[in-house]
Amino acid sequence: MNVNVQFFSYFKQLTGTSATSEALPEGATVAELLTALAARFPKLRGGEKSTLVAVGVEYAAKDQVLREGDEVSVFPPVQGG
Amino acid sequence: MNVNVQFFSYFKQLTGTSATSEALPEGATVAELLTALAARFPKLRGGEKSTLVAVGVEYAAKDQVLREGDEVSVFPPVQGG
Amino acid sequence: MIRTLTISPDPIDEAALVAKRRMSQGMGAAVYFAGVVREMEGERALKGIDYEAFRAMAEHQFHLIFAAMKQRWPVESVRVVHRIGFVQVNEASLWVEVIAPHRGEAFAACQFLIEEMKAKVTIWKRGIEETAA
Amino acid sequence: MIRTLTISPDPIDEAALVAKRRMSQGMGAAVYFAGVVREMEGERALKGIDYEAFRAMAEHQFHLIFAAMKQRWPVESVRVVHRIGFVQVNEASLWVEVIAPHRGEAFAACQFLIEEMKAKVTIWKRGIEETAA
Repeated sequence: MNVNVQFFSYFKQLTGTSATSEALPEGATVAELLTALAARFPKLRGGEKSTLVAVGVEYAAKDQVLREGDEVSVFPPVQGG
Repeated sequence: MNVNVQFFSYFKQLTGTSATSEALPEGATVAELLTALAARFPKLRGGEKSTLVAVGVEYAAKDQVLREGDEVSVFPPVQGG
Repeated sequence: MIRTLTISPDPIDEAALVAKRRMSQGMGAAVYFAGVVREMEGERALKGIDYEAFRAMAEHQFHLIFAAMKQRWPVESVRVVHRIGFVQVNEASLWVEVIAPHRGEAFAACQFLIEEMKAKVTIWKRGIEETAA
Repeated sequence: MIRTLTISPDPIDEAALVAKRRMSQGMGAAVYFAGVVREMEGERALKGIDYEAFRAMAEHQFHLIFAAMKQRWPVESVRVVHRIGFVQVNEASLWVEVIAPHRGEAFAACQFLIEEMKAKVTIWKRGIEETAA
């Protein structure tokens, strides 16, 4: 299956892109997506603990199972205000 | 000695006046002034615990010694805001 | 610390006060409080509140509170306006602005000021009932 | 509870926002917070901050926070304005108004909103240095 991924804040600089898509096995979790992304974008490695993930407009836990066509957002801690 | 006394808030209604003066023995304290005022203005009696006193613009404790000509203010708890 | 205190019967023009804000480039937080007269006090319907002040002492006590704020927080500026006389329901009787480098300081100092004011500043209120002449 | 949220690159006209306040006769407290861009961030002199938002999620997360406020406090109205894009030093990036019956509720709800926002709302900042082009 494929999921769409967008990056925010300095994750766009680390990856060199604002959006990509990732092919994953059925039943893959957010954690597996992050592992796949870290393989493609080595500068993302090491920051996993402070990496936040959303599916659509909701925060997603690392064990959340992804589905075909999910719109996933990957970003560092937020800093509004 | 004489001290000048002004009342605020509903103490003006209780005493029927906004200001008076009181003759006291030399060395009299705030507590003694309040006793003298309660004798003259019976409606002040019973409220001593929540009665606040200032000399000039500073709060005064009940054992503060008064002096000739002091400007004393006597009032219930404040309620600004 | 800049201290601006106004005790006055005039209506409080909050928009104009906000428009006059001055804060230096090191300041990151401005906290405001507007205290507004409510319709009900206990079971009584009010048309407003009449505020009486022992003004010289009220000013002195406000300045003692400002001095205590300066001791505790890096506040750059405090502005306080308190109305006296009759204040109609739905109008502000108190307006406070506190400017500090950070949010936590500004909120803490603003709340401290209001709490100390309610304990020490010589202002009293008297509810004016709806049915009064 | 009335909820008004604006996420926009336009400067925040605080005086105009205050002038538009609506509060019912049962409300006694209005608390405001203005977050202003500071000159220094760490050791760097800034000319401003660039704010980026994942807007759809930011709006959704703000509304979740508003719903949590409504659960906890009798807030009548909350208004939030957050700027995005470049915000110059000494200009406001965030403005919040909370209206409640009493002071304690309004202060608590306002601080809750800001703290939750800083944890959950998808907005990021990037300091723009004084020397940058």
